[in-house]
Amino acid sequence: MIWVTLALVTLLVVIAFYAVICRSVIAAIVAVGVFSFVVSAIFVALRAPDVAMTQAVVGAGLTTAFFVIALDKTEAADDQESR
Amino acid sequence: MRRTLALLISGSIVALGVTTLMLTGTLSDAIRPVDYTLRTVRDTGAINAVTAILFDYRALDTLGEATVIFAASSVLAFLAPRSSASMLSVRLSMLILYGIAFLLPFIMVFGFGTIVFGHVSPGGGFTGGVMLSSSVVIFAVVYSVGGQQSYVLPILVKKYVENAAMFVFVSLGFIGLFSGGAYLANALTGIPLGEPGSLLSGGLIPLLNIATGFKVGMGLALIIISLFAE
Amino acid sequence: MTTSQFPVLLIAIPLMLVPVAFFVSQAKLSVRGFAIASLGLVAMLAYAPLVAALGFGLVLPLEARMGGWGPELGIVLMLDPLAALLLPITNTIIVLGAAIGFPAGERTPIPYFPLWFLLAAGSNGLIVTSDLFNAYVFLEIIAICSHALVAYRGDGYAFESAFKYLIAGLIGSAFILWGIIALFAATGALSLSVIVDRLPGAPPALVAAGFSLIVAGICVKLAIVPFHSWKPDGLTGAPPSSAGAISGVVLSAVLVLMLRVLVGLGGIGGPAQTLSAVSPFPVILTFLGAVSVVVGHSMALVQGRLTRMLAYSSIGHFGAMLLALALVTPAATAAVVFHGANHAVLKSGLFFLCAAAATERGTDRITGLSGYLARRPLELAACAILMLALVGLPPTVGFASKWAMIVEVVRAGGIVRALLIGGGSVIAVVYYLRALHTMIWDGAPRQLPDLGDPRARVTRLALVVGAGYTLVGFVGAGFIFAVASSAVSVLLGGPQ
Amino acid sequence: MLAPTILTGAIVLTGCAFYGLITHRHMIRLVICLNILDSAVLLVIVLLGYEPDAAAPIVRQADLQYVLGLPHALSLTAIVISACTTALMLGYAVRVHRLRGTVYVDRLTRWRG
Repeated sequence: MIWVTLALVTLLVVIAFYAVICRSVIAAIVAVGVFSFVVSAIFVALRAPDVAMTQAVVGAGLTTAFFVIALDKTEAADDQESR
Repeated sequence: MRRTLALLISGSIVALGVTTLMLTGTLSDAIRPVDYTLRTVRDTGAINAVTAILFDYRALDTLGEATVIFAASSVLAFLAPRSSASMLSVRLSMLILYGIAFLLPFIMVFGFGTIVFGHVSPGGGFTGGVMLSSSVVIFAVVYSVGGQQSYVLPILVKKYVENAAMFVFVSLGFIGLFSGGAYLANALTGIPLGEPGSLLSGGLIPLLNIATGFKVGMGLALIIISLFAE
Repeated sequence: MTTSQFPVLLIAIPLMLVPVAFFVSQAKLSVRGFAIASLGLVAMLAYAPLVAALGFGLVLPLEARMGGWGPELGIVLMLDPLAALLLPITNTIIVLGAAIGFPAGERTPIPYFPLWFLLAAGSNGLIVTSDLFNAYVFLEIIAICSHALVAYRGDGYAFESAFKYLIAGLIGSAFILWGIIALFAATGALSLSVIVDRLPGAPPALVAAGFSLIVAGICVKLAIVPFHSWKPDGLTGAPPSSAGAISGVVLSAVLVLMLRVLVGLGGIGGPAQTLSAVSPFPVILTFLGAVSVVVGHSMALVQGRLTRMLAYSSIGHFGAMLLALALVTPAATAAVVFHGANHAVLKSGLFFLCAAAATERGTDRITGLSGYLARRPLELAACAILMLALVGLPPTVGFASKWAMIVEVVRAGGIVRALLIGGGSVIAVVYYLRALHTMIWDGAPRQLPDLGDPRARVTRLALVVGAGYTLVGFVGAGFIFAVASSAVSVLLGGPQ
Repeated sequence: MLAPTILTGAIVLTGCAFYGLITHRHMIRLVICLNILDSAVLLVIVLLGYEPDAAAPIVRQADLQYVLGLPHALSLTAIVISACTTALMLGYAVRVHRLRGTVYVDRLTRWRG
């Protein structure tokens, strides 16, 4: 069990790195959605079912939806690549 | 230039943090927090310690948190234009539409269940409220109704429910003030705590749970509908 | 219901008023009248503890235990002399700001007054709470309300300001949350009174880290120099009435949190000056304060907009307060409390004047306001008095508090700091006099104001209140300083 | 073993988030970085209540050992607050884009004087 958690933490750091350094915004949004799911899985491993449930619904579901909507509304923005 | 600076700053943050960690050693020699868990059943009648803490011991935090949602939703509702606005530019296929429409009632029932059984099982007002709001949102996405023309619940009704739920929450606190001597008191007011583990237990906790659930649900639904409509 | 539960009313009543105001607006009644009246009621409640303590022998601090649980388990609100001194000021600013900033002639904006109610609830809560996590929640409420008030005018610049302000505020909050969690991990408690009892047995590195993180986060919120760039930008796009409320209410509430953490955790005075021993925070605070004084006042010198000038001058003032706080003596801290209270009144008074001027002229550029004060004796007198007080010249309360600060700083051996604070005031003389000169003499005087606008009358009322406080406070400076000293000694856990 | 790893992970995440906050100029990416910053704190909060071989804090038997509930309550509050602020910032970003035509902070006004 403990090794699973450790692997999850490593995965978390890798995803966060990717979300920060990747070039496209939509990739970063997807990455942060997956990130929230991994965080929620760690919460399950830490025996926090309430927090895990809320994190899965709010962090992975709702917040990702917010990001997608906002990106959809701002997509016709500048032709500039993210720097 | 900017990247070097960023690397320097974040590197020093990591270095400082790890140094603190090394100096502290493991957390085992730190003082353990107060253990609420075994007291909760005796003190509040709720068997879910997290719900008991959120709605009894630290209910003022919960009130503040619900206020944050309220403030966010009223600001975003103000930002959204009055006319019905464009929805997402993506079109969903028929199969997905019917699939989601089939799932919708289950999500709503699950959300209500999470709110009502919040003090006896994992969940509570917040989680259940978010589920309720997501069902409203799914409805809006599937049937492409946004802004003021949301069919599932008009914006005004949502605002009424949200404000009424806030009123109920603050008033429930005043019950404690007038009959128990402390704001947001629960057991002190003399309300029977009930049989721990049963649905009717925990004194005021289920009521606060329901008020919070409605408030969070409507607030988040307003937030996301406003984001859509903006 | 007992007297000790009084602090709750200051949070619960504004929160209760939010839905009531919504129902009132749905019933097609005047929200404006209702909201101003009820905010006034809250402000009167906020005066009650100070009046009762001074005139009727009420013993402060009042300790309100939420839900009847003690500090170990639940949340305890603590209305001590520090809160009793600042609550009347912040609540008065809120009611005046709400009345002045109300946009006339636009459709009734439903969330306008709720934002002020929530701001009142949040700032009162932050001032009275003694629980760190609760303070974090109230900080977030304040952040959301105040940046919504920044964005309220609704043009692109306002939203840009709001975004910058919010992102800076949230970085500050994240620091504060990290700090709170570090202290929680070290001591297992969230209430300041319990934390301070358990500090001796806690791992010192963790305590120092938590303490420094909280102070760093508060420095971001107070716009101390390396973290200051959001503030002038955040206030430039804001309506000046909101800017007044932010610099009067939000900054005072955050200053109270800073004092509670610094003094309450034994950083200043305290049993063995625990925290000054384990962390180098006095040195860091001195450095930040010195840089803030220099940068704040000299940047104010080159600004062409009145709001930006006032915003930079606030940075200078908070730098001076940090310089005094870093001496970690109780007397200097009392002077800081006194100066913080004065700064709130004076800055928001000037911002309200700026709001009236900007509404009439359509700009807040100093050159655009030339001749604004020429035919307005009342505004001119109030503006001159407030600016004199901000510079720190007699006969104003600003002189009294700055003098007290300099005297205490010199007494504690900080000659260089005293020179820095004084030097900042000298620069301040230059830019305030220049602005005043432009607003009186330059350009042709224009038509007299239209007094039919209720907002103009409220602005005049606010100016009279501010200037009156400034003059009366000079006479009663010893008295206010005594209240501030007793506030600090209660924070230190000593006798009143 | 578990606690140091998660703590180190959280510190690295904070560093990551700050790197992003400094380098990025796209508003939505700034908000993403703030989200990562908040999640790092959440991990640490929940970790504080953890004990090996303890049950989730729902009291069904009196003689069991339970994980602490208080950090869970705190992190629930923090999650909801962070979601609300995220929504607000995105709302402002959309508004700024609508009114000013850009989502890059450095293309907006440089306020001067």
